[in-house]
Amino acid sequence: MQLLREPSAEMIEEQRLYEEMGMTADEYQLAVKELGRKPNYTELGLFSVMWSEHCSYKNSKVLLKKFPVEGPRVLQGPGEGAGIIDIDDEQAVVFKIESHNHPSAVEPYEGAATGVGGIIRDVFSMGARPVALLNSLRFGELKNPRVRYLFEGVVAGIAGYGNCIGIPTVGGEIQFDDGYEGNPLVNAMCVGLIDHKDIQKGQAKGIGNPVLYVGASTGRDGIHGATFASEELSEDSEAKRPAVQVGDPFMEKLLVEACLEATKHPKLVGIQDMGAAGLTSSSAEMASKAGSGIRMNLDLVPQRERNMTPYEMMLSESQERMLLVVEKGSEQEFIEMFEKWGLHAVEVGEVTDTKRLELIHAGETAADVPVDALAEEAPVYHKPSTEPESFRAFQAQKPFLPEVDTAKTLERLLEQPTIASKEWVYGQYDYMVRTSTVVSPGSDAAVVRIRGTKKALAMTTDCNSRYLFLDPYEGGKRAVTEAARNIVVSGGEPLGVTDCLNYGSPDKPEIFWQLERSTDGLSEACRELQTPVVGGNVSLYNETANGAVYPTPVIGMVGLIHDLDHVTTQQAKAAGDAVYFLGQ
Amino acid sequence: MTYDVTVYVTWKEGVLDPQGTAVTESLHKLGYGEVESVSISRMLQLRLEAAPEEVESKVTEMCEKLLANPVIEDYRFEVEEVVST
Amino acid sequence: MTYDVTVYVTWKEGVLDPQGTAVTESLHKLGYGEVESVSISRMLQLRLEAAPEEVESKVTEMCEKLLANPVIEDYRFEVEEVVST
Amino acid sequence: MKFAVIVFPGSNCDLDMYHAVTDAVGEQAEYVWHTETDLDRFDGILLPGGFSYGDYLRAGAIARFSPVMESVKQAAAEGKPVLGVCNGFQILLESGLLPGAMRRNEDLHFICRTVPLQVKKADTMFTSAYEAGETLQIPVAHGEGNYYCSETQLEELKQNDQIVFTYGAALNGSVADIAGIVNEAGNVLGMMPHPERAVEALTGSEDGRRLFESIVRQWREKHAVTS
Ligand SMILES: Nc1ncnc2c1ncn2[C@@H]1O[C@H](COP(=O)(O)OP(=O)(O)O)[C@@H](O)[C@H]1O
Repeated sequence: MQLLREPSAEMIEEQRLYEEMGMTADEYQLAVKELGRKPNYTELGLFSVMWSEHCSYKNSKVLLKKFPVEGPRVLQGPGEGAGIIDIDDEQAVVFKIESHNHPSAVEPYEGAATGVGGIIRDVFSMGARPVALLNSLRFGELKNPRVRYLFEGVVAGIAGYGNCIGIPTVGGEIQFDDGYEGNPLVNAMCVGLIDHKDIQKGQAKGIGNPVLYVGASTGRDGIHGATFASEELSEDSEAKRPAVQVGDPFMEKLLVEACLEATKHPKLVGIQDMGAAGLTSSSAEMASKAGSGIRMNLDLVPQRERNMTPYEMMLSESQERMLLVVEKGSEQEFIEMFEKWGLHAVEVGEVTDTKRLELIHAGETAADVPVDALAEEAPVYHKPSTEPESFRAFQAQKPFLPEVDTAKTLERLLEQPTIASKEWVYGQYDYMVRTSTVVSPGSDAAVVRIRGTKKALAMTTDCNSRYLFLDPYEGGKRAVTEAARNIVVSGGEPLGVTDCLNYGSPDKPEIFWQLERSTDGLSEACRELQTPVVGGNVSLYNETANGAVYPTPVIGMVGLIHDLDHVTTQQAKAAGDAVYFLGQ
Repeated sequence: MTYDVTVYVTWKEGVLDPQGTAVTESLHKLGYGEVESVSISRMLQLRLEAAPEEVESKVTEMCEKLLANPVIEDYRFEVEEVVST
Repeated sequence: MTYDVTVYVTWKEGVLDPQGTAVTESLHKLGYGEVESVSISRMLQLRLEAAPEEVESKVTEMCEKLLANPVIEDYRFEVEEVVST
Repeated sequence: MKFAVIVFPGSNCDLDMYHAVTDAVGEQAEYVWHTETDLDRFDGILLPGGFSYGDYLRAGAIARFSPVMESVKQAAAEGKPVLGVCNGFQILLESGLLPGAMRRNEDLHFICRTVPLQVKKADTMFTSAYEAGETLQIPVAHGEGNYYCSETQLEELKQNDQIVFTYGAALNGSVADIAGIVNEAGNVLGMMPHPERAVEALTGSEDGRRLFESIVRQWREKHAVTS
């Protein structure tokens, strides 16, 4: 797996080695221009991951711009680890959803588990205490044994991570449909609580401030995970095995507690988790946001394996790692604080004024790249879009009323795994830990009370992808309105949305059309309901040889219940109660 | 014929073994600083009936399908005939 | 001296191993009816420094204290010297 | 009455335990980090649930060596009430304060749900507010709650009347459906179900509250404290 000798900058150009890293010739040329010279192997690696769809949103940026992102309660919109919305009394809710589709297709348990781990880090790196987890899952039909294996593994992985770390998994949704065979969708959402004064940003400010590395050591796992997430699944996906990581929820539990203590420390300057593209994205983004640079000595990075190269260290996606910037002179205080939790914090570099990411390895400069080129100046594409033939055919269909035997049809419907009880799933999740779950899985939205107040949060994930397949615009609107209805009937005022856009390849004009139309629908509904989008995630290239998945923009919505007396559940309460029908 | 098969399932190189790390640290705290590393994996003992020529292929199949997770684990096995007494 | 020690922690006789039972059932469902039983044990690979005369006693101690639970588990181990090259 | 809520690396029901004792029962509690070695200031010791050390190796196996455990043993020897719930029970087993061991649940799945729990023994300092034979609704949330002990050990438990709770219906494979046991002296209780999650109607059940009230009542009687 390890390269004996890395190719030179010239070889990279001549043999078009950038293509192996998922870069086009134009992108390579752009990197040369940004750098003012040909990138070496490590530098090319930095560009390739930072410019992957997963990190740069290069194909989806034009669409995300349409979302309403502002509102009177929004404290933090898209751009940071997670969005933040005010919930009065100097408190706020922090939430985000993220996909881990491709790793879960290859290794369901660890893929799903590390997906949960990643979204939790996004929330506590803002300074918030994670209080609830949700998920949204799509699989093929259960009659296929491989699908059963994936389904059972994913559920066990979500349970394994969430239960161990002690954050209740309170809700979610599952759909089974042939359209997802071979490419399941595994989206995880985390909700956290924060006091306004504790809100953190991932910024590397203050020239000379030390950069601390905390958490698990870096191994060769998950190298190029971000690019992997930006490709279609093929036979070789199995061969890309090192792209799958094993999670360590115990380590993350320690990180949650230690980092939350760190975020209350006045000398913390910035904190960010090492998610996709690990050390590269965390360091480049923190520096870029602050208008600064970072110099790191890679020899100091804790390593799990021998002889790791700068390329491998920078691209590793080993889990449970965080990067912190603290005020100069306070590093020892932080190191001791982490020590108390059994974690080693290591000073690996410092903030500079060069606006460059400089990497030193074995006494030499291994990379020297402008941070903005990595974080901001990724190419942006507006891919061609075509209305598919199938859509016109659907539209042309005449409405008709089928003859049905109501009783039989109802029975048949209830037999469908998508509609049947999901107790087998949520019975494996500890949905009660922290003893604040007021409405458990099994109702419309989950409700989690906020201790010490009369308030509670309602939360749900929703998306009916069959509607979206038939009509992405209308279906997009419905995904949002369904979520809002679930919040409202649980007693909550909808506050805002996080979304996870799961689609096929944007390089196909019909798929790009789906993306365009459905994000238009989502935007309109969010605008109408005044539920701004404060964060989200895009997962494209969800395709196999059999084609793309249904367009599946999963909506995660959070609502505020002002008084616990307003909580309502979906269950019938007593015989003789009246039943009303509302709406059209 | 009856066989006793022992399957050893170990982590692939480079895969994180959090259990092993936790046990190493715990041994250090207990005063066993001389322990450099611990890796934790599993051993399966199967007893099965099979024709001599198919034992190996059957067990390989079972390993690939169920007993090991080829994405993150390696396996090897030893076969021993059970001599009825 | 450096040693590689492999510790096998197995279930005491009479203790039902839920994982072994589950795997046996799964193998049956996959069509491997010929499998009579499966038992699953933990295998720990330790690398440690020790004087030749104390390896055995050290490892025995670690097993008794931490690595095996004497209420339900038995253990045995193999020691191999690591020859430096 | 003042309780210590012991926090091991990986404990995650410490918060629930703390709030059960303070908010619901109105007594005092303090979190105690596993490296502390002095528990003299406490009247009762609570070992909460969670995944100490990730449950790596065996649930409770590593936590039992935490420095605080020596003091827990001492408190137990002094006759102070020691309650271990879920992972706390597993730690009590691993450290030998209670007999037996835990295996993975029979069907290998984690089980989270509220189950009927039968009070087998109401004359302990933990259960005096219950009636013998009463059925409670208490949540369980565990992957390794399948209690094991040998047949002779089981006979002993029965003879000494140490079985305090059993599951109302078979749940996880436990020998004799055992859900909770006390030591011979009667002051160390280990149980898999979570009474601390059942102290408020808002979150489902209040049936666990009387367990804490029993502890407090007996302490008050013993110390003749009036409040
Ligand atoms: N993946 C999941 N994780 C946790 N809870 C789930 C999951 N899937 C479904 N649930 C819960 O099961 C209940 C029913 O789900 P579902 O059948 O999707 O109903 P609905 O269409 O009303 O959302 C909901 O309370 C939901 O939170």
